[in-house]
Amino acid sequence: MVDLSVDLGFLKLKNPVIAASGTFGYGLEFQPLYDLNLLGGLVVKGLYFKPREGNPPPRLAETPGGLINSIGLQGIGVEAFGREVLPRLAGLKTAVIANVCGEEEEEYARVAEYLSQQAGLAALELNISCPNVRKGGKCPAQDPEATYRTVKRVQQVSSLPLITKLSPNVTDITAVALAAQEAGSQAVSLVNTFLALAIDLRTRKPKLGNVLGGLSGPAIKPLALRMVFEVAKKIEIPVIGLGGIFNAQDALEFMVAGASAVQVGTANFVNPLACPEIIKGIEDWAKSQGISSLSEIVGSLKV
Amino acid sequence: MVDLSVDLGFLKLKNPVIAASGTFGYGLEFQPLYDLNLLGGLVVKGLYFKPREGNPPPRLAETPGGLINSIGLQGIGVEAFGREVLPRLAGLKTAVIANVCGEEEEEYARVAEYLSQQAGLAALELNISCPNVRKGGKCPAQDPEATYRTVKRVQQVSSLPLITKLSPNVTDITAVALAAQEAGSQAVSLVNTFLALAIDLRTRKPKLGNVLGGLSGPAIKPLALRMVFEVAKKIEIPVIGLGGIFNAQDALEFMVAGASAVQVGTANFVNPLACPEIIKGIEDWAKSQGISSLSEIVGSLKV
Amino acid sequence: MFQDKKAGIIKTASWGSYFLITLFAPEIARESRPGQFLMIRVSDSLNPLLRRPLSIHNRSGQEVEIFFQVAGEGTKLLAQKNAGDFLDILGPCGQGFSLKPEFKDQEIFCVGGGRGLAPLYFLARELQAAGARPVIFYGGQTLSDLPLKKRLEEAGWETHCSTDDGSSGFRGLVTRLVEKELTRRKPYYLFACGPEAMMASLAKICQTAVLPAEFSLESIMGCGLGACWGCARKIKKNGEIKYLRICQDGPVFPAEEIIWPGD
Amino acid sequence: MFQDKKAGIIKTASWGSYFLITLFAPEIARESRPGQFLMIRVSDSLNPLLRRPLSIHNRSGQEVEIFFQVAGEGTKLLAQKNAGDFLDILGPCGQGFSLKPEFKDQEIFCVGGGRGLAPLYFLARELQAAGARPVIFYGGQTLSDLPLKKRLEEAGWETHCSTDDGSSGFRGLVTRLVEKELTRRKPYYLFACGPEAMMASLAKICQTAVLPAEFSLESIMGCGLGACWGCARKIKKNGEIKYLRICQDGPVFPAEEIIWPGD
Ligand SMILES: Cc1cc2nc3c(=O)[nH]c(=O)nc-3n(C[C@H](O)[C@H](O)[C@H](O)COP(=O)(O)OP(=O)(O)OC[C@H]3O[C@@H](n4cnc5c(N)ncnc54)[C@H](O)[C@@H]3O)c2cc1C
Ligand SMILES: Cc1cc2nc3c(=O)[nH]c(=O)nc-3n(C[C@H](O)[C@H](O)[C@H](O)COP(=O)(O)OP(=O)(O)OC[C@H]3O[C@@H](n4cnc5c(N)ncnc54)[C@H](O)[C@@H]3O)c2cc1C
Ligand SMILES: Cc1cc2nc3c(=O)[nH]c(=O)nc-3n(C[C@H](O)[C@H](O)[C@H](O)COP(=O)(O)O)c2cc1C
Ligand SMILES: Cc1cc2nc3c(=O)[nH]c(=O)nc-3n(C[C@H](O)[C@H](O)[C@H](O)COP(=O)(O)O)c2cc1C
Ligand code: FES
Ligand code: FES
Repeated sequence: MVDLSVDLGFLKLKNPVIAASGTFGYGLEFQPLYDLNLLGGLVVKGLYFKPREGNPPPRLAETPGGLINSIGLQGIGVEAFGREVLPRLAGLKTAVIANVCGEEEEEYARVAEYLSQQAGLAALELNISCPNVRKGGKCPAQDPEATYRTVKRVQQVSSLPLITKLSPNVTDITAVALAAQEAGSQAVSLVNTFLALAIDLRTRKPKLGNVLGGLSGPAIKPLALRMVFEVAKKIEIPVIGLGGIFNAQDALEFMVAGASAVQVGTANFVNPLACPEIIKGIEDWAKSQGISSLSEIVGSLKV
Repeated sequence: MVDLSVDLGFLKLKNPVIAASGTFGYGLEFQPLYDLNLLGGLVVKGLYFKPREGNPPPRLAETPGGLINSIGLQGIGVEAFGREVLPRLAGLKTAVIANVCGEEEEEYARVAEYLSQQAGLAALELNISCPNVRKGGKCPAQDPEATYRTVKRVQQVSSLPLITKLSPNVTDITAVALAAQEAGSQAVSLVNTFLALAIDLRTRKPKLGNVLGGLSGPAIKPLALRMVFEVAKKIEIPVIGLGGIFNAQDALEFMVAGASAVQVGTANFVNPLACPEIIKGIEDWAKSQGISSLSEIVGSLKV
Repeated sequence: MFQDKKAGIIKTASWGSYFLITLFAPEIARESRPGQFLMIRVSDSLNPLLRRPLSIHNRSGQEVEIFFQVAGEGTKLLAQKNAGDFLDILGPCGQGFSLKPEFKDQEIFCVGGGRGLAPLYFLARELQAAGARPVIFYGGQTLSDLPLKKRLEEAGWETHCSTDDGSSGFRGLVTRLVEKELTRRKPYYLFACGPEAMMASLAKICQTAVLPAEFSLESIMGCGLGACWGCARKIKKNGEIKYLRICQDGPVFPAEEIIWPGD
Repeated sequence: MFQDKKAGIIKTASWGSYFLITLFAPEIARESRPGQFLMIRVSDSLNPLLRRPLSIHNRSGQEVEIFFQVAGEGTKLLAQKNAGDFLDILGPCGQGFSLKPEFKDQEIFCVGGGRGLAPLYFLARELQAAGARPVIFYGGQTLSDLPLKKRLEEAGWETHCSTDDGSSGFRGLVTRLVEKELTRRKPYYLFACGPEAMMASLAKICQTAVLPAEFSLESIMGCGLGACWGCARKIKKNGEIKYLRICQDGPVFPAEEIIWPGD
């Protein structure tokens, strides 16, 4: 028997596969297709304190091996989430993680504080890296100091373990990861999407209503993998890796690069059964390799 | 008749399509396949002062829609280039541009100075952005100040127009572009490759001998396009756009985003006739749109 | 909701740029309602990456049909499939048209422009089964845009065709044809699917005629499951305008809830 | 050097995982020399992105042949091509084997392991045409790895086969077979292509036997034209070890110039 469970210290997952924020709705949309309890965990769509309208359509554009989105974090707000959605997630036997957003530090704190008082959440993922809603052109994860401040502030008001989600749109992602660690984050997840542009040559207009959006999918995998490798070497807290993971092999590569767990995003659209299939694939691979615990392979890249 | 010529101020090109550095050898390798005089220009492989051995193989790895390379700027050195290669390029009726490299500021200056004294070059492209040879983990183009210093230093010793080639591995590429402009660069070209990692799960080793490499090709196009758009809005000097251009439509999108000319890299491998075909495609498109001069479309994105 | 990774293609038919594919998909067939759609993987490769939404054109027994026009790379790949091939399909997605008990014995207009006819065949069959009288309006630019004309007539439904160039049926827009018909009779309800401009103008016509109507809208889709909010579009619900998901809250909306571009 | 975007496939043949494709490519055929190779686009899509290098297996008139084993995604796609399809090919690339005038009337050993036989068929034909006597050594793991055995014998060349399991010919490695044969006769030259381990061990054998030899090497390739330096590998030229381009400076190198992994 292969033990697929992974221990992040603050959180034990039954397996390393987590559905990524924004690609898995509020957690229940995939329930008609499979038993969500198969998952290592799931991260719900980003939550602001207030409801948000989101960005004007079109909100999606395809690129070679990639998808650009500019949803703009449309959402019901944290109170409606706590009232209407969370009770329905509470019965799940998988780690439910909320994705915490904010226009500025105080909003992050309010969302985190509110969620800390609710039952049913395993952790918070601090989304300081959404490229679609940057105020003044930058999100906190593009600056180690802003990252430090935001994480610190959220720590003060939250009793839940904190995963800080990093942006790839930086010169040195390890500096930001270190700042998150120093501020007390229990883990980091990386990467969020890459800021991107697609143009419709016929109309000479951007393909997205919001002009720019965030690139995800297989196209970004080699970049995300590099960043996970760099960060995992530098920090002590666990790394959750994501970016273009479409199958078990991709997921295992992230673990070999240093990720203790992985998230699966865009793949959920292409293959709604991606998560359970990746879990099964990891198990089969581990068996075939005679690996009894997945922790053996984390960071095992031979360089 | 469509006028395909583009005027960069310091340099007039017969058309906007330039073969990108490192993908076109020392300029002559494609001569058996087509007349190089069809090109708007060509940039030769990166040149250091001394010959360089380059990185250990494997040096290439494919990813979805992309290619990671870690050639490590193997090369014959600038003196051998000036002696043996340049005379053979001198007869070409296309803009021949040299790609100037250096381990530190002084080497850039020596290479540029040497090349300034040779006949046959239309401009220098300052490669301060190669991810494969970063000393201490950073290349000058990852820091506005280092960029400013390097460009300034090269300006002092070079009489040729200078195009500064920018790195996409930064938080804010416009800051670096502004630094290049301030230091007197006549143009910027962007982007160089994105730092990336590919792993062979079977052996748990990196696919490249040098561990990390630079990602190019269609996978990065939406990221490069975004950066070209951001930079072109911010600076006065012309922008040369590149990153994943595979056909005329791609090239035109870069121009609509703000590029005055484009470079074609990885596409040369997939389709050795890529450059002449793109030139033809641009001409056909311009005709079909009733566009008489390409400058009409530069930066014409409707946002 | 089912993901059938190996729905076998039983047969295919084509007319110029229009294609009809019959699939063996018992579970999806069983659950389908008119106006619902499938999310179809058109290629094993990563290009195009996303599934393509296509309406359920017909259901019979364990089979479902899709009817589509080649619009770009994805539909082109789909058009190359043959009997014996398999498709990875997800569905039935979305809410579909409302089939109300009071439709019984009433005349229901079903207006389709080009590929927009796709969901209306299934709809007309179910209307008929429920004792309503579907009246079909089928418009296109020219004769070759009306490949289903014969099929509709064979089904025994009153069918009015229009072409912009007059090569078949009424010469002019299908909206004009509907408008003309409305001066002579008053149906109970109207359903439509087609180009935005057609539906927008139809919405005005219905408003003037005080005719309740529902339209099936399109949008680029990520998941088709209501999870990504990529398909959102402005809709007026209970007097409030907000972005709703075409895939999950639609694709069919009552005429008065839709905000048309340019409104 | 030509890029032929529409080289028509005249016929194909296959034996398990081995495939032979005959292409109509007059210009390339005319210019080809043994040991040179083609860069072949295996798919119109972006995956795999790069062309695949395959040796010119044979040339006859306006036709060239390639012979390959499925190794991964690219060769798998290539294996699916049929007569009547077109391939985008670039070539002839590289320098090929050296054909020296003094080979006339001499015995020349041609040693191929598995798919490594690919360039040797063309080579043997040219050797024969030049009045030399090719002696073929063809090794594989098992009988099914020797699909060209019959073809070689039909060509009338002395052919020695080996399989690891003894299912055909000599039981054991083809290098052992060559070694054995070298105790009985002394050829004038040796050419080889196959797995690295085979060639490395052959290199030692030739050194001991003071037999001049050339080997065809492999490497992942970007351009195939000498432009990218992606295929480089350490080679000793004039006593100096440096990275040379397999595509342009090779793929064939004299035995003594090659630095074997582990050396
Ligand atoms: C609920 C729903 C049901 C549909 N049912 C049918 C049907 O039964 N028959 C049929 O022929 N078509 C139908 N469509 C439209 C069909 O989905 C698109 O034509 C198809 O996705 C285009 O894909 P492509 O790769 O061929 O073209 P692309 O190259 O992706 O695009 C071609 C053009 O279509 C636009 N487009 C892309 N995706 C969509 C989309 N999801 N919806 C609308 N426009 C899009 C693009 O912006 C572009 O202008 C439906 C769409 C929706 C949303
Ligand atoms: C000059 C030259 C001539 C060749 N001639 C022949 C031939 O005539 N017949 C034949 O069957 N094969 C030949 N090969 C090998 C052939 O090119 C590879 O098997 C093929 O490129 C693998 O591509 P793939 O997509 O199927 O596999 P991939 O999935 O790309 O790779 C499968 C395995 O092959 C390795 N590989 C990938 N590309 C190459 C490459 N260019 N060279 C060597 N290994 C590679 C990978 O690292 C991996 O281990 C030749 C190679 C070279 C360099
Ligand atoms: C449609 C869409 C919506 C997303 N919304 C969020 C979000 O609300 N919060 C967040 O932290 N990340 C969001 N992301 C980013 C993903 O969680 C993930 O970081 C990114 O897509 C890279 O992973 P992938 O390549 O597996 O998709 C979104 C991504 C997509 C495609
Ligand atoms: C094999 C290879 C070698 C390269 N060598 C150089 C180089 O010497 N100097 C340089 O400035 N850029 C070099 N580049 C980067 C390209 O010039 C270009 O910036 C990058 O590949 C993005 O463009 P593309 O997607 O069109 O290839 C190289 C790229 C590749 C793929
Ligand atoms: S397509 Fe994902 S929510 Fe509608
Ligand atoms: S493959 Fe490009 S130099 Fe050899």
